[in-house]
Amino acid sequence: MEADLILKKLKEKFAAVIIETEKRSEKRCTATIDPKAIVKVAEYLYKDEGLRFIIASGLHTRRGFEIHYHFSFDTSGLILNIHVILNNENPSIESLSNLFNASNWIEREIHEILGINFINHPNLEKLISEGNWAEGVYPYRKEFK
Amino acid sequence: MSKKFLIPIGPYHPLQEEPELFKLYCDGEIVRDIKWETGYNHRGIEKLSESKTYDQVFFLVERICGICSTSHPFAFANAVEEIAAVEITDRTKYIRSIIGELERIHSHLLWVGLAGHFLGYNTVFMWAWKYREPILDLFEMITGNRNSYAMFKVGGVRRDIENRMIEPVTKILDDFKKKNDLLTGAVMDDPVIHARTKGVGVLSRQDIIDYAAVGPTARASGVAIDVRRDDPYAAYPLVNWKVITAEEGDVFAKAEVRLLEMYESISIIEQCLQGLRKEKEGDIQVKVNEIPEGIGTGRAEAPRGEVFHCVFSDGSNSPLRHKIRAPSYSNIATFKKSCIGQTISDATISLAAVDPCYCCTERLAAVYDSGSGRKLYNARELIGLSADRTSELRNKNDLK
Amino acid sequence: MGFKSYCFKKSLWVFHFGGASCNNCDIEILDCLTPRYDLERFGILLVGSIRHADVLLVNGSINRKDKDRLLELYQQAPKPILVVAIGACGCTGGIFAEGNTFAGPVDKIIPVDAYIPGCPPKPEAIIAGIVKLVKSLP
Amino acid sequence: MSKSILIDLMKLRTIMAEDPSLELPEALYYPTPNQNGLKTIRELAVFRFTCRKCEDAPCIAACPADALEKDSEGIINRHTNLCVSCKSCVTICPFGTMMTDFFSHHRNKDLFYDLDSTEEMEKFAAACPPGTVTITDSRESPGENIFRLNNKVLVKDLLYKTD
Amino acid sequence: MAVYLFYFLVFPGLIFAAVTGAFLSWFDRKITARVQFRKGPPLLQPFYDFFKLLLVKETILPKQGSPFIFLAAPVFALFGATMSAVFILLPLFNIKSGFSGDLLVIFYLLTIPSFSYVAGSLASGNPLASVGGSREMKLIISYEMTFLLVIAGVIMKSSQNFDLYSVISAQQVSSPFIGSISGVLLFIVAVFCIQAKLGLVPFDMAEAETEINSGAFIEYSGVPYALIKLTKYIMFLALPAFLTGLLLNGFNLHGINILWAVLKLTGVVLLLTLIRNTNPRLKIKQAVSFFMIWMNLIAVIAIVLAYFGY
Amino acid sequence: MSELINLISANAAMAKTEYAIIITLAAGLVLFVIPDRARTFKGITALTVAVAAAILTAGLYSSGPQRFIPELWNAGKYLSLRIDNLSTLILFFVSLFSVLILLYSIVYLKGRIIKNFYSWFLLTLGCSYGAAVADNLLLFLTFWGILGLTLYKLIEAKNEESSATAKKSLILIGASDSIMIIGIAILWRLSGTLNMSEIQISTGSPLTAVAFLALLAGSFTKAGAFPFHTWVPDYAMNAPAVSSAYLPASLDKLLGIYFLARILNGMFITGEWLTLLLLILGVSTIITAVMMALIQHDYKKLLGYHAVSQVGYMVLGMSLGSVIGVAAGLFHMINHALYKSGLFLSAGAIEFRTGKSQIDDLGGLSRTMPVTFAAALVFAMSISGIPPLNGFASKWMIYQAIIDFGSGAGLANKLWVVWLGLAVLGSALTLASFIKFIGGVFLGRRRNELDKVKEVPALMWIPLSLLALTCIAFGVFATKVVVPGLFMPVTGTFAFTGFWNSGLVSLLVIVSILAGALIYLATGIKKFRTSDSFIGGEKFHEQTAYPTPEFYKTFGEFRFLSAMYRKANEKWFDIYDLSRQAVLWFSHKLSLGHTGILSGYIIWVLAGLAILLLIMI
Ligand code: SF4
Ligand code: SF4
Ligand code: SF4
Ligand code: SF4
Ligand code: SF4
Ligand code: SF4
Ligand code: SF4
Ligand code: SF4
Repeated sequence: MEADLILKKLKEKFAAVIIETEKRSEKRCTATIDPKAIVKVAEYLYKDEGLRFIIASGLHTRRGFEIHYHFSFDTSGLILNIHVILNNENPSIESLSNLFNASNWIEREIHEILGINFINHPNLEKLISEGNWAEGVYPYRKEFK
Repeated sequence: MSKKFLIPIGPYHPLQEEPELFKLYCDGEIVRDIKWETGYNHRGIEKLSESKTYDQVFFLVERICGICSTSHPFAFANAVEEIAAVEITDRTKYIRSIIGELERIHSHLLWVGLAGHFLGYNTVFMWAWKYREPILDLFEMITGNRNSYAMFKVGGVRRDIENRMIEPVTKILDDFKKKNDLLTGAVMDDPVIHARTKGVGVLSRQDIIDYAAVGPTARASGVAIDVRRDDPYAAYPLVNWKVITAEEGDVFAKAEVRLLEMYESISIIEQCLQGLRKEKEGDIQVKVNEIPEGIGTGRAEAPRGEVFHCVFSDGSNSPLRHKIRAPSYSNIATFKKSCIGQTISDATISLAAVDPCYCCTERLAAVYDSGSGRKLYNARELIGLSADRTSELRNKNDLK
Repeated sequence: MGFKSYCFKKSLWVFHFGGASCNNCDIEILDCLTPRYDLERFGILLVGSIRHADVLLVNGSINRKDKDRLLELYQQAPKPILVVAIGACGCTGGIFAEGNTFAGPVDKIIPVDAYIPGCPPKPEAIIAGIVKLVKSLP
Repeated sequence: MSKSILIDLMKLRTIMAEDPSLELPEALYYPTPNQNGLKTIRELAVFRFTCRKCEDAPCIAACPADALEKDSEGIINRHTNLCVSCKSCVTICPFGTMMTDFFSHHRNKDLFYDLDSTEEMEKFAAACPPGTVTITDSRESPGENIFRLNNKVLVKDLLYKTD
Repeated sequence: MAVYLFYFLVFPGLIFAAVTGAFLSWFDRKITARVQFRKGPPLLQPFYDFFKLLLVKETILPKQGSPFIFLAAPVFALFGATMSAVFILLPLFNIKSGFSGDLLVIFYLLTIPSFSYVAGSLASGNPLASVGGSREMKLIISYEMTFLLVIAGVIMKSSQNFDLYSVISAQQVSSPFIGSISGVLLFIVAVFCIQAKLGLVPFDMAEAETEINSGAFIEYSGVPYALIKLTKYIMFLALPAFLTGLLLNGFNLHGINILWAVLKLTGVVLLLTLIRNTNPRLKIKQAVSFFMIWMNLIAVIAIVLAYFGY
Repeated sequence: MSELINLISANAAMAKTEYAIIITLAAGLVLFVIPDRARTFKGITALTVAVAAAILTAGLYSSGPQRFIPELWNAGKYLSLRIDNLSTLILFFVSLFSVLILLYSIVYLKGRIIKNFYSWFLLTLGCSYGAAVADNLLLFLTFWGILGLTLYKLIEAKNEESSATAKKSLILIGASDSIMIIGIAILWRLSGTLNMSEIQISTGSPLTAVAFLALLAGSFTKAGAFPFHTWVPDYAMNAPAVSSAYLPASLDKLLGIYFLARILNGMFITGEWLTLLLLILGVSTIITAVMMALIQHDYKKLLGYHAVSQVGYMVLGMSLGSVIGVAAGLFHMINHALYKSGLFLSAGAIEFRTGKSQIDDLGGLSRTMPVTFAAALVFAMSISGIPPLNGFASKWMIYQAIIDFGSGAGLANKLWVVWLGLAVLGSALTLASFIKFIGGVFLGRRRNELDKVKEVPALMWIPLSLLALTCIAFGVFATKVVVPGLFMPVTGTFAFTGFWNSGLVSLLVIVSILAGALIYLATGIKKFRTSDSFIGGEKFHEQTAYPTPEFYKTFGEFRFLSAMYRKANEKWFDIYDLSRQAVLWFSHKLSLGHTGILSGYIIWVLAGLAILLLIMI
């Protein structure tokens, strides 16, 4: 499956929630979507299209908290990033861990380093910060001028 | 009616070299639940990476883990080169692949040895590690170091494998192949190993998909994913090889996959060496001036599975955000599936089967005697020891 | 040189504490036990319990979580115990010294008897370091 | 063409001379597609105005990392990815063009005013000492010593020319 | 009285058994190293280890658990080992004394060390030690009957005599018991039992370093650990010697035969070492069924064969 | 009065016996009148009486075997008594245990109410004396029957479970009594006498075999041997520790095995097949019970199963038929009574202080209850047969007997390896389950809530220590003093075929303990440091305590064994539950309506007597 094809399919199915798409190369593309639709989109990708969840990257920018969910389509080597932007105050998003276990840890980790709340996560305990830094400290958050 | 009791494995436990705490909730000897406590090894690499330049990041990611100290730079280079849109030279590709595959061999051997050690089979441990030494010698010959080779940079590699090295490398590899046959036989045919590993720690296809496990862990359960083939990079599209899979998903299958992969690696290296002969010597770098703003995702197949790096660049000389996903991150989570319901002994080998790894460049001056503060050995002497050995090796193989 | 310290020197059992390391040092330590280097010929054994340890090999940068454990282990070790800091990380914090969880190189936490620098130090360097340490004992 | 920002470097220099503790805000702008890398307006300005554009540039020769290059106009361009911040260039440059603070190890776009957006542009102007930075419609006018640094930024300074 | 104390403390008891055992344990380590292409420890290594633990190292008592039993267990273990060594070695050296080498008594004495380890491990209050203890105990249960069957087989072969003197003389008069099919089978079974009793791979699950640190001994340090080492050295002599007495017609200490005796003993140790270096550790469950089913079966077959005179 | 003195001087032994029986029975009855509030007073009275009786019976020791028909009542042949070395042995130990247990009960029972405990206790004592000396089977049966009743009364009916247990014990014992009655009837038919000393028949014909088996059932039920053992563990779990220590652990064993000795070595001449049967029952008792003990979580129930399993060794010894076998069986019986009642008393002490009955809830009591711990350790080591304690000595004798037995020609003889193997396996399993008991209760990590636990009062630990010392003494002096002194008179002299110099070895134990202490002292025990457990550097966690009851789970994982355990839990092997339906139906008919279990029992016995009379006439 090539980048164009999957982006087209996404646009067809989720026209309402797709904010922007970008194709960087034949094997790399990004779709920015409305955070509320993340579970639906992920479910579609995982169950219907058989994509594998690699990891999610969370980062803090001026635009707010951004998460890139990286999905891999192993037969063609495609990496699709599902990109969401969360607002700066009280960032939260629906967890994917009920869909697949692979996202369990990373969501916990993002929760620890950035303070993003994952709704319905089965167990949002500390993963790495225990003893390493205090509750309420989010080392990957930034102060912007 | 019986309560569950906790057996801690770790954090500083001879099962793992690295600190990690597994809490096995046991009922008698049966593991009923498993919990992790991590963070013992948290070094904030992703954060550190944001404060280093791209060139420095290579040294940092190399030290995510010493065992696959090439996979991470590999994936990182892939990611950054994607942003910078550079195409590296063929010679670079071959060199990168050779290093990557040598590393796979040394890592798999290391695993076989450790697995033997976990099983209390120290002979296998010693043998595997003995046979691993020539591979480390190769590394030392090529890169000057046994681990953490410092070979990669954006757009190329730092050192060339000169054509005069090809001969001795092939020789050592041939030697190694014979020994590997011996070891493979010893492991695959031992009935007691069969008894200890077959049917133990089984992961089904569905578990693999659910946990998104990668590498030999996935391949041993019949999920044939291998980044080298799926999303080809470096010299892998240029050589012939095949993806090894097994169906059983148990510890033995994982061992089998790893043992057979070593043969593939050897063949890849041989083909790459052939490839090198054709290329021009010294053509190992493309100059990359600037890293533009953008996102780059790079992958590489480490011995343990897919390494994934996602680099967000804002155009400066260091990453804005650098997300690293090591294979063990996905694979360790499968313990929950593979260990529960097994005995403690099985649980430990199941843990080991995934080849978990949780995981460093300033050099300090001296060995001190704490009492007197007297210097016993200074840095130069110690490093000198290492250097002597490197040159000895090179001399032995008529290089220089 | 008394009989006691002679025996002590001839029979050093090491316990390996891997802090937040990159594994390389860990592996090189194990490597010392393997056929090529064979530390056992000096009577050195790797043990699984801190109670049996004579030498505490510490490698890796120590993060905050490790710090308490390291102190605890040092406390639990039967004296006399020698502490050897291995690798750049153990000696200074190495590449991770600026990390946000770094809690100080080993010697800030417990007294260190010997430093073996290198990233990772080669097995020869580790052995040479330990042998020097042993020679320096009274 | 929309509004540009005009930085009066001459005025700024006098103000800074009066009050050495003055902290200036920094801003950046990606001038052209082939000029990537995070560089401040100041660095760009310095290379354009202060640098003597030496014929056989000692800085380029000194750089151990091949990070310095002259572009077609003869203006020095420092490739951020290659520069290892060794500051050899600083030492070698006979005119003090190179400044040590160009080479801070790590820069993050988020910490600068990004002149891409008008809003930020205004903020930047407000943050600077009064009168030094203005937002104008005016164009390059070498007579007034106003030169265009790039399509968003005008700089008022004495331009050093080789010929 | 004094002569008994001499038997017990000096020869062939504590000191003799410990020194010989220490050399045997060095032999074991050396062979292991050789199998693994290593050089191995120096000859006096066991002594360095022992004296270091005894004289140099600090002893740490458990905060949890029972310090008294913790300290008493190694002493009791040492007693058991020494006592059994005396019972075994006196007949072997053909010294007539009050200790008569009653097989049943030896059998029971030989369980004392294991039993003491278990008690000590429990007294340490360490959960990993408890796991080790429980495994050791399960192992005892498994091999105990098997070991007894071996002894029963020997008793049968020596026509219902069950003292080591008679067993040895019965063999020296005719031929060693191992010279028959049943003898060979018994020997095989006995070797495995001894392997388990010595806690060597594949039956070292009670001290599995990589699973439960050092298992039963995790909390021991300093002096008590030195005593445990000593016990192990003694057992390293006592058990192979016992086997020599049971099936290999004991020692004959005249002239060149002394060499034979030494060869027999080291031969048995060599066999044990080779087994331990060519096998991974079994799981406790596998060990249990190994003894309970297979070894018992072989032992029973051997006994039936012995009954019919094979 | 003068008549009494006359009697004593004329026939001292008999008189002493009679008085012992009468004063205990009478005192027991009198104590019924005194309200339970004056418990301590009752206790002291009972103790005085028991001591008096003990002195009386102890005096019998040297009197030698004799048989008499007491003139006092002149009740003819039905009241004949017999005193021989076996009876005196039993009498002596019955007294010993009664006194020690009474001593213990005075404090132990302060907090609990068992109605008329001391009365029933004394009645039990009296009847035990009676049963041990009765020569006439009917007289014997009467005492024997009453013992079943007192057993029932000595358990407090505090809840459903305990009353069910009481019922179960009563019915099993009652049923076995009636079976015995039938056996006795047949015996009478065959031999025409009811005096044990006069009966001697061989078990050749089916009828004699039936009679033998009927009597065997009685003895097995009382002693608690497979398959009639099932009441013992339940009783042990639900009855107060003193009752368990008193009856199932000591007196019932003494009497049960006593009777077994009588029927095996006097009344019947057993054939090969019956020996084989007995041996099979013996080893089954050992193995089944110990396997069950292995998986128990309740320490009293665990002890209960051991009370069963050890019987197997006695049966084994007895049924071998050799002198040494019988002596070994008897020796083991005495040893067992010593350590098992000791164990029950220790269990009582633990329960007294902690109120917990599950091993899981306990741990680390060795520091807070050192005396109890030391005693329990001695008992546990004895029962597991650790040299040089008494348990080892008697087991060692049994093994010797088995090996000797092996040189015989019968099928049972040829299978000696089986008996020996299983006996040793049983011994290993016993060791295992006692490791669990000692480890779980006394060693390991103490739970916080147990921090305040104290040692029990002196009146409780004194009997415990006495028992423990006896255990040690019996072990140390086994070959030189105890066996020749106590058992050879009963069985006749024999020579050991093995070599075990317990005294010497014991001495060496002391030497090694001293040497050990010396080493520790010399190397500076003062400087020993304490530190928390090493578990990989983590701080200790409440949860990490690995419970000893989990020890043997592995065994339960074998498919065969797990099925067995499941079935056992479903009471598939419980003869009581199997026959309950039938028996209840039967007793229902006999009691003319379900009027309660006691009346049912009485009717049982009456019905049995009726049948007996019918046969006799
Ligand atoms: S996967 Fe493991 S071995 Fe590989 S780099 Fe990561 S931590 Fe190291
Ligand atoms: S010193 Fe280097 S090799 Fe050792 S742990 Fe640190 S980074 Fe790794
Ligand atoms: S000198 Fe050392 S720390 Fe500095 S850049 Fe070079 S390697 Fe890094
Ligand atoms: S410091 Fe020396 S040994 Fe280390 S990398 Fe540089 S040249 Fe090599
Ligand atoms: S920077 Fe300095 S040396 Fe370089 S060209 Fe400009 S003036 Fe010349
Ligand atoms: S500071 Fe950068 S540009 Fe200047 S000489 Fe060094 S590497 Fe080159
Ligand atoms: S700091 Fe100095 S020596 Fe180092 S690279 Fe820069 S100019 Fe060269
Ligand atoms: S003042 Fe500037 S030019 Fe002069 S030596 Fe320092 S850095 Fe170099």
